[in-house]
Amino acid sequence: MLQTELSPEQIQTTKPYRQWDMSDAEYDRFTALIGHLPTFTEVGLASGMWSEHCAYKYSKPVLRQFWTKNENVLMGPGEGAGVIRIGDGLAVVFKAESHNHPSAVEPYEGAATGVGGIIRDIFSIGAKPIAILDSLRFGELTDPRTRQLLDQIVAGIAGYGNAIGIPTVGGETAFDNAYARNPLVNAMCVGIMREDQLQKGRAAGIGNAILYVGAKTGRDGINGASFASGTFSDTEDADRAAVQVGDPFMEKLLTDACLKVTNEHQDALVGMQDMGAAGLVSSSAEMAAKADSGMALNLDLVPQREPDMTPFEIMLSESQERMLLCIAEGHEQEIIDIFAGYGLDAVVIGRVTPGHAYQLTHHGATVCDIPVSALTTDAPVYHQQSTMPVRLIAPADDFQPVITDMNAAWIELMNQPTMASKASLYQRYDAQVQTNTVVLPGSDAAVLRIKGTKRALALTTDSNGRYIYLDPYQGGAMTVAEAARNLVASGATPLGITDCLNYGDSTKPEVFFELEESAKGMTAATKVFNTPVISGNVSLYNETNGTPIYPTPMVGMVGLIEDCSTITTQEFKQADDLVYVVGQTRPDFNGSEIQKMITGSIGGRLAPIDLHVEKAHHDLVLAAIRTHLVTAAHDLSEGGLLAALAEMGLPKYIGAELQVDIPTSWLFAETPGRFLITVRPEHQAAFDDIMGDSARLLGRTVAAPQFTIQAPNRTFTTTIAALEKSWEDGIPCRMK
Amino acid sequence: MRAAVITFPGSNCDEDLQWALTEISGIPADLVAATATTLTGYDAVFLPGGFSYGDYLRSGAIARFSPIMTAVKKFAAAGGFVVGICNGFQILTEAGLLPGTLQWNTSLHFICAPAPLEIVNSDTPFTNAYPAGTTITLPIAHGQGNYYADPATLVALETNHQIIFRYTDNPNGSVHDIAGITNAAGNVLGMMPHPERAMETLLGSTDGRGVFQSLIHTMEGAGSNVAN
Amino acid sequence: MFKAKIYVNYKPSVLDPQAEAVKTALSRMGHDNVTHVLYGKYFELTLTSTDKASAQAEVETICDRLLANVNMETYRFTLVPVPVEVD
Amino acid sequence: MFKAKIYVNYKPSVLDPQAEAVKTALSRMGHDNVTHVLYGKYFELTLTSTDKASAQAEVETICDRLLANVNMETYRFTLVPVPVEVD
Ligand SMILES: Nc1ncnc2c1ncn2[C@@H]1O[C@H](COP(=O)(O)OP(=O)(O)O)[C@@H](O)[C@H]1O
Ligand SMILES: [Mg+2]
Repeated sequence: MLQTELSPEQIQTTKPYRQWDMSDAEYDRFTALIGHLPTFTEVGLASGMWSEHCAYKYSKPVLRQFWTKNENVLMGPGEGAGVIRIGDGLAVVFKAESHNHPSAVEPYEGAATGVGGIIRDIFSIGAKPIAILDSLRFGELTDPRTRQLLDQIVAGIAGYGNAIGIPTVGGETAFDNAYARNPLVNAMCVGIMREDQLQKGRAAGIGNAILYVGAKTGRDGINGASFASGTFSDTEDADRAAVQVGDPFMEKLLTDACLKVTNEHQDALVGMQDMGAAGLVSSSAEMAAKADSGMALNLDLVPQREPDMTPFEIMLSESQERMLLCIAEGHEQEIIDIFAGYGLDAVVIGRVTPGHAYQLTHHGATVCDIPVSALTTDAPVYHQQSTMPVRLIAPADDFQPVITDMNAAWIELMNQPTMASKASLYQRYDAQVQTNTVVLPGSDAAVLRIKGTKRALALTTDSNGRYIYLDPYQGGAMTVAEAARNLVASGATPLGITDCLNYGDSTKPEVFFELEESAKGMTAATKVFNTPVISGNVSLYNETNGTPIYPTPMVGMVGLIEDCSTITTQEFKQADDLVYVVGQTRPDFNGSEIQKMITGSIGGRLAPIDLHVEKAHHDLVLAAIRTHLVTAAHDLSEGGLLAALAEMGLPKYIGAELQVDIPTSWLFAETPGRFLITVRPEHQAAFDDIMGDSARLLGRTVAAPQFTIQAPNRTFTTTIAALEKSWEDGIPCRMK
Repeated sequence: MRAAVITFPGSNCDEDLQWALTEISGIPADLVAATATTLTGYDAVFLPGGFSYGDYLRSGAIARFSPIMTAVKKFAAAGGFVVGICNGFQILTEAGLLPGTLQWNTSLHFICAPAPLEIVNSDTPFTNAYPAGTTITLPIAHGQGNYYADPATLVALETNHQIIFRYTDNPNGSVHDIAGITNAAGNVLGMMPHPERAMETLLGSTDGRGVFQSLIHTMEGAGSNVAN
Repeated sequence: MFKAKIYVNYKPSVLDPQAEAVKTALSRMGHDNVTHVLYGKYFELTLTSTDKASAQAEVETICDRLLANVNMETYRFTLVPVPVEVD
Repeated sequence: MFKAKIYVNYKPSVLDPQAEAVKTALSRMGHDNVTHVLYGKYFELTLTSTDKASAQAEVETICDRLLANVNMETYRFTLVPVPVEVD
């Protein structure tokens, strides 16, 4: 298909860039930066590179305030992924990424390629990927479209992760109408490497080669960030922005080959980056920018799957399973041979050049000749207006549940899709390949041992859009606190976080307020828990019919367990253990699962969270775990104390007899900062010594498979069998 | 005793198997590329789990044409011990070294879960370390583990005691609850569950060790089995 | 009664890793003269409908909603009358 | 040059879980009048062979060895000559 491109003058008058989400002011800015009227290719590249996805033009002012560095951080945000030292000469590498929009349109491939993309970020740093986690949000399962999205998104994650041989070890799945047509699909990947193998995405050294590796380029997802189909072509529009299809087999080979290059050919490798959003242009321009280099590429050399691709299409295609390497001059063949050994294409498509120009040739003509900085560092940054949403100015009254039948309410609560067992979903993921997974999905955090050491890593993802909807600042802080609590319950010291900031259209001042305030809350919490933000991702414009999703920052946190013998799991181990609760329980029901269950919606204020008290509790719990006093630990979150109690008793059918001095309805309260912990009776004194009055004895575990709870207002008994059935049926019965 | 673990493009349990053999069972094991053409020097050959050649077309369908498979067939014909686990089992059936086929699980979903198994025949080179009648639990992790064979083949499998492992709670629709079989000669084993994932207390189970210990017993009893 | 013979395959612009894999395998097996591979799905549905137009419409719905993913795949089908057996 | 149109599907005696799933989904969607579902694979191979008999033999080999698993699947194919373009 031949296409006559508009001339620079025609572009100036007909303004096709508007349809690629570039404003007139941005066009003028770009023209001034490059010093001439941009060609069709040039303005196309700018529209991709200046999109929110690549330039973070709306979110940068927010991201800048994140706390990103402590003594263990080897690399913070800005590269493919962040890196934290974990001792023994090793480092952990992690990052999360959202693939919400592609998954809404094409759930299987959208989710699969989301997983593929985040894996490339990890091995581009030189790390071996060891785990995947997935954080998912859906509308209600009463909607057939939601059921299909859930089934296909899980299938896509499984299809990619299982085939490539990286275990999917954890995540979260929650349901709320706010996500009805806009599911959230966030994937996190974790890798391990030796500290000295750290690799950066830079193209330095005049004359060094730019090597294109992996799958051929097709017209897939062209300019996924800003392309609106049907805008600049008269024919074959429907095929233009073809769906990206993942090929995990190709990615497995690519991973192995790239790791071989980083491990064994350090002297030849100058830099490496994956081709993600805005494909070849973003990877190449960013690699040049980071090294302050110029770059010249010959697009005729780019491996192409389809005939007659234009420079615009070649540069902005988002075909999957591709990497860009900078190779020291003279070493090209050595590296090409490695890829050939894995059956992969590797082609020198250009060189690092003197100066700072970004030059592209196609069929003998120069189609782009502009400063690298015009695509990268000089992209605009906008300071958005921020307005407090009306709902926060005058919140609804506090919610207090009136519960007549505790037994029935508890059983019904366990059946709510957000609370119910996710086994029917995560059993579709291979959670054990690589034989490191000590704690499988179904617990607070996944735990993976590190072969050849005594150490283990604990991993979790957490988010709670309801809380942030009610109070962005507190909710942001609570999200980080919950992640830390999940790790602590497993026996791990939190190390750092990655995030996906999922929000609505941030050009709306109310949405920007949510983004800004929740980031502030997260920042406050990261400082208290000593968990710097080392990587992350932003996804804006998540709306259903103009209504934004709940503001939903997802926190992926990684923690370190120095000694595998202190790994702690949540299930009751035996009868006659003492059951303690750590932390105060208050009547906190706003934004809770019980409020949602009873009223069908959420509202009210959040009580302030005391981060320092919570941190103190974390330290005490870890101290007790490390002295081997704790037989089980579980954090309290959605559904409160009773939900946690059920989850602890179910796996081994061990019940409990507890006495509480609060009204029974408070057992559903979601006051943050709490744990349930069990201790052998002979360790009672030692445990009390450590915990002081931060822990309260509630009772003990019993062999009978039922829970009996005595409160000032009533006593009730619920069988594990009833809870289990309700909990296990929650999702499968609604999927039929 | 020395073992070869074949790495097909797309295999992903090869290193796990090597770890289980070398680090835990004390059997030195090398990774051997699918492009290799000889298995000289090895006493046992393992085909690992994973998605060889992406499992495109049918699982194992493309892998069976790898150069190494000619050597594997020769090795098996000479009486050498060959073990295919998960994708390895699928490859062995496609290659005709084992009867039957593995088709989609009836749920059409990949299943990763612990599977209780009855050891049906503990008088084999792969199971003699397990007391007769034992039930063990090994992880399964597959989308296509639903064993199918025509009625005549099933009769032969039953009468020759070639069914080695049976699910006690059939997860995938396999005929006769079959989880693992040998060939008629008894030196080639295919099984869907992953013994290499059940080798360490830290990871929750050591039920898989018996497969490797059985081989060691057998080899010690017989001396090196294959003259190459 | 009608039998619908339905062909579903990827749009030409969409990457088909399976077709690629089959092609590579064929050339490794020595079948170098196979220059192109298309890999699709083939369904036969038997419908009890007695009226061709309504069968046609129904098969179209079934393809659109279930058998094909219209984002990435195209389909075509033929309908042939099936003699109803008399007992 | 020839184009081979190849159909691979399960033998009638083998229960096909994928076909079953399609049938169940159809009846859940209200298409109760679909009484039978066959779920197969469809390939088109383009061969440069100039001689029909040899193309025939080659496609048969390809089907037997790679495209079909003869334990449980059967196949059939047709060969059509493709006009070679002249430049
Ligand atoms: N999409 C998913 N993928 C993998 N594991 C999941 C997924 N959803 C939930 N899980 C697992 O189910 C368990 C319960 O999840 P959740 O209730 O969110 O835990 P918590 O509240 O302790 O963070 C966790 O072990 C989690 O890893
Ligand atoms: Mg938890």
